[in-house]
Amino acid sequence: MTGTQAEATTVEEAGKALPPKLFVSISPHFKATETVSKIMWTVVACLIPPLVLSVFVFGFQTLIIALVSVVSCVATEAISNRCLKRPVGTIKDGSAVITGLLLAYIIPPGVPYWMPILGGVMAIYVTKVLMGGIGYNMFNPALIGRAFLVATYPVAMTSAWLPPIRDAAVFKYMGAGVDAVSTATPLYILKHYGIAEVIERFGSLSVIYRDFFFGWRPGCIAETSALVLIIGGLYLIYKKYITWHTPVSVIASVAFFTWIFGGEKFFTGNPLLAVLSGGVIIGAFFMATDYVTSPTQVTGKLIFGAGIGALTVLIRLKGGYPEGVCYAILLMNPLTPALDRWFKPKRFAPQPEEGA
Amino acid sequence: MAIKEKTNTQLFVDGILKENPIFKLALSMCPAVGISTSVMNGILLGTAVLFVQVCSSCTISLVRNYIHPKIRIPTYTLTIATWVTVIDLVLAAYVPVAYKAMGLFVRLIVAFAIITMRLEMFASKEPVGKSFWDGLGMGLGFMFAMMVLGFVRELLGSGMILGYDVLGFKPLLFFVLPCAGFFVVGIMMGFFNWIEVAYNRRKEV
Amino acid sequence: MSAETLSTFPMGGIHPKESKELTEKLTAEVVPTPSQIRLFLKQHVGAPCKPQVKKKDKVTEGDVVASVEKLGANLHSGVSGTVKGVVNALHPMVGNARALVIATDPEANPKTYSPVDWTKFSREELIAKIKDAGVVGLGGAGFPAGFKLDVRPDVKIDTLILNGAECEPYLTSDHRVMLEHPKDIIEGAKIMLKILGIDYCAIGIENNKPDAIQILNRAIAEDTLRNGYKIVVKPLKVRYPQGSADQIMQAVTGRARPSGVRSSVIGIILQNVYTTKAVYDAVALGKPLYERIVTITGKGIKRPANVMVKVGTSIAEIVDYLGGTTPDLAKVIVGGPMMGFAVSTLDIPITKTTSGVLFLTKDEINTEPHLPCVSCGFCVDVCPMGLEPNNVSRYVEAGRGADTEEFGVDDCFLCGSCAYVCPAKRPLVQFMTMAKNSIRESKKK
Amino acid sequence: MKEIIKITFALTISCVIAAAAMGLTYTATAKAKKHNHHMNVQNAMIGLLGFGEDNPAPSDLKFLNVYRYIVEDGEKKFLGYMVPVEKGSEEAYEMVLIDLEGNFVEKLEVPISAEKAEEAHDRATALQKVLAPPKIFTYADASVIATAGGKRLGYVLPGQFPGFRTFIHALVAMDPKFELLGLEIMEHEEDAGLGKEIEQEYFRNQFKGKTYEKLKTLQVIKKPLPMEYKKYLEKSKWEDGMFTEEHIAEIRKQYKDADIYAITASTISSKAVTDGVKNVAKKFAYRIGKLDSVLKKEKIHAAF
Repeated sequence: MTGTQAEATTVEEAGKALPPKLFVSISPHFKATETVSKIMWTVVACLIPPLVLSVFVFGFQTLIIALVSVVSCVATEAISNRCLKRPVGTIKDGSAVITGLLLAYIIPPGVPYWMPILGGVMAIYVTKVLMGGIGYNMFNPALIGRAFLVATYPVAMTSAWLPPIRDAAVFKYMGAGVDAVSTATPLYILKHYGIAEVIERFGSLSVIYRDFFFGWRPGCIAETSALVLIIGGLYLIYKKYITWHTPVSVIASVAFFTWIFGGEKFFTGNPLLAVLSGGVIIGAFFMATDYVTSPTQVTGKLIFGAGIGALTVLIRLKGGYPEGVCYAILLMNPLTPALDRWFKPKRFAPQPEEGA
Repeated sequence: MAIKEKTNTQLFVDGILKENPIFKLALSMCPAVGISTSVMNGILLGTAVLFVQVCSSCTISLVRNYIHPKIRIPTYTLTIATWVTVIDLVLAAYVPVAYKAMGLFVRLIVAFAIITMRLEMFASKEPVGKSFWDGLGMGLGFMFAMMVLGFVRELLGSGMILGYDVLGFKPLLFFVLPCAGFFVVGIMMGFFNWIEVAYNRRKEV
Repeated sequence: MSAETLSTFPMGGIHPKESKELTEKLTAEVVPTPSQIRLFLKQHVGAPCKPQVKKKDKVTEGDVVASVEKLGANLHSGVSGTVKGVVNALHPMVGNARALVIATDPEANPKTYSPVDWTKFSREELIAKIKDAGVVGLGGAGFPAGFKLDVRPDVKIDTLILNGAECEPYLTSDHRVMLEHPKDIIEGAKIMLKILGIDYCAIGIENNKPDAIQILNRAIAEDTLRNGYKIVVKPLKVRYPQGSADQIMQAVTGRARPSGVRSSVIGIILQNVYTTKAVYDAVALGKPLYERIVTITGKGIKRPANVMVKVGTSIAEIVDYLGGTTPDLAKVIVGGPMMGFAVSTLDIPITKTTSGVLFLTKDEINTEPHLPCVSCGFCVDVCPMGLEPNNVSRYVEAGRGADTEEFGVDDCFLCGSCAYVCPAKRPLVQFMTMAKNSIRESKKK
Repeated sequence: MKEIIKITFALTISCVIAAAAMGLTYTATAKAKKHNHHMNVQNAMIGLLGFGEDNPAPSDLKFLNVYRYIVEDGEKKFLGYMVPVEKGSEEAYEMVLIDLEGNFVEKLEVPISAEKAEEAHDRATALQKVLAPPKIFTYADASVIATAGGKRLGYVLPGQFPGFRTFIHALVAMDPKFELLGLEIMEHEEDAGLGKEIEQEYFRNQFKGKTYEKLKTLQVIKKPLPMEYKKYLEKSKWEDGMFTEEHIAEIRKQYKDADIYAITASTISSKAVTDGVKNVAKKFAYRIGKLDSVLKKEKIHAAF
């Protein structure tokens, strides 16, 4: 930065630079060991277990989809930064890898392998690079990538769901036509046929809870196991990379609003099912907590999370799509600057009265 | 505005290229984004705008000395609305085929920024002849822009040109959605600016 | 005492590696008198001093060589010798400053002082003695102590706080003073209580210095001539920046100072423990402030130590005395690692406010370029003043530094907590300084 | 003050001129416009009944509207059918009230001309005279009965049923035996790329030719549409001569009793349309049966 250089030159001009050559910079001269890339790679590590699990649930092609998605995201960032004459080294910070993984996790596991490439280009180039690179994007890149794919290939993106494999035949779906094996997600069935149909297809409620919690259900990679995702999220909270506020408020508000409005009468909805199904868990822990696109203050975070939950339930119950987490987060993202502006940290020093 | 008096031809050409209402003046973006999903839509809306623009420009230019300056915008709106209604009714009555295709678009025009803008900027100051050429240029410029947008969006969005299946599949359905309209408009604006910059640079050299 | 019951400031703060073990057990050793001293004419808050001696004048140890009429503090020669004149010398903070050079007479004997009964002096006499002795705040700010204690009668003061937090990593000079001169500190506290006309004094010490807490407690217990004064030691939870004025006042009394006013408004006078000792020296011994304990530490120096040096001694000479630096020395900091100033040469004189000199090696410093802000909010969480360094930095980057007043930039005292935690390694302190400057400039207009 | 008056005056003048211009155009064009609109609807209906270029409609093809009203008389509820009747050479209308069980209640003459009967407002005024309070009537729907040469050619029914998003408006055409002649989707807001496909011929034409018996049990099946069938359904898009007569007959026979193949990923929309069509057809078939028997019993000479 210019300031550092300016300081260095004045000091150096004044005295003769004596050996050994000493670095000069502004205080503090000590920094914590956390870096952006360290945080990002930790998030990547927390996102790996669901992928491994998904191979056993949906088959080997999830791995290919994730790989294609990650590679296309990283390559897009590298190429576009090169073309825009920005440092290409930013790909090492891991944020493009996270975007790639998240994108792969929220698209159906039965889509063609070229589809994540388009999503990745949209996510990285349009949402991130065009806005100025890491730190300047207004929306969560992976979610924009998904929204783009849903808009462009609605048929594949809403129907390429696969029933879980229960016999560890991980290559079962490789090369199989989507139409032949596709099934509907629990949320889709819930939305259009009601809870009775869900129970008929997936077993009793307790079986549903168990399967949803451990990951045996049709859905995207991210929807496999709530347990694995929660463990990853809790690790991030333990490392203090994210705080509990956003995830808790997202989950609580999804549960709360579903309980009120989800049933045939008020206060008869099934909050547990609502939280375990769809992308609530991954959205709460890994997407709504994205640093760049979420508020920094506690109150802001709580409202942000509650807003996501409310919008999710609204879209699920009244909207056209069976799942609403993606759009709920995207709708709340642009509110982040406003939330940061409205809910400021409490100042240490008592402030003088206005106009005093 | 104009430093040098422009000839009628210049007015006409400028409206299409140098002062293209969508790519350069960024006017009437809503219809541009909303309607430009196919080339045919572009042509139809463009034609409708062309009619109303030319008629309104001439009318305002004719009465420009009688318009009270404080109510000029209401007067413009009134003029446009009248012409829109008249054209709508006439088409419906005597050219039902054209009305079937264009009826919806004609009625959309009432609130178009581009027409009001040209009335305010040009027709209310210039004689009828010039206003006519300016209106013609602007209308054709709008039509041209709509066709370009429609071409890109129809080709990429539904794989068709003028309703004929040229690709046989739908590459990026995204492009027929309204949000992609902004996309294409943005890309086209950049493209035309780039051309202008490159052209000017060459002229300097 | 368990950690939960310890008081501390309410928000923010960090826990950097302390590294105090390098020097905290080492008794302050006296560095031999240097061949010459250079005294900056401005070592305090206020206007620079005017030299009172001419070239070639002879001075003895403790003589006033420069003084100032208004807010400021006298400057005394720490050595006996000859005045060589006024030169420009490198100052760690302001870059270049005027300094008085005095060549040492190697033959002169060190001056000795003996205590007198200070209780016989009146308030005005006490204040005059402190002012004459050139005592300034030794914690770093350098506010003239005499002026601080000379509160206007309409200001109601009820508490004196002695700041022994020493929250900066590495530094141990205050710690050593508390261990080596506990009685002087208690006496100094009583002098100040008398001046202020109050009877309550709290000594805030971070819990990582249990020996100091113990020794001071014993000293208080052993002090028989209490005169109704109530002096207590308040152990504080270890947390940076506990030693900052606002934070320690809050931690000890629970009172927060409103933005833009002096601490005396909330009835508190704060002094560093070392300043207290200097007050005692000035009043009871009549000894002016011309030498002090400085912590010389870090992996970059061969022998870390606490040294008692004359003000004006060049760092290079102290380094020579301690056996030189290690080859991988990469950065020299005057002050602590969090708020100190990096210097480009060792040829820099010690000032009254130099509490330590830090020698860092290559692997301890960070030279990586910084990234754009990712809005993680870590800096907001650790800011002890509840400010938003992230937004300030972004405003400054966008060239809107003058619009940052709403984020409370003026409250920032550059503790560096934000820059410490920033994962993007952004120089947030610098952005804060730039924002302050732009606000000042825009107000001028 | 003078300024304001001036502005008001100028604005008034402008408005008057504009109004005059618009009014003149309107009066000049009104008749032609109405005619065009009428023709449009007529043409759509003719198309639905299966007439076209190679199969011209008979010259005496007539479209007769039957307006259905719900009439309330205190606690009692009736269905009121405003039917065109033959009265000499002129067309007249009669209101036939039927109770909910399908029994004849009352017959009222409605003094209205055929031309005016098409306007909702005029109809209401005319009905007001014969159905004076305490009788309250509300408009329900209108069905079109196409006749030629004194014989019924078919019915065109407007349908409105909930789709995936909002209501889908459609026209259903049936022959006198209630076999489906065609389906036209008029308005809808289904998703682009998904539910919007209900507009497509390959979906709509699946309904063509379904018998009433089949219609009653018509289902939506989630199977891929056979390619051959799809081509047949979209045959207007293909060049002539691609299908031979036998070929068409064969496919028609094969899929005559097939259920409706759902649009990929839009089962809901497909189901909505299918159920909607089923509903409209079944209800109409029931109602027209009741009406016909009443008309016959009461010897009302309806124009159809």
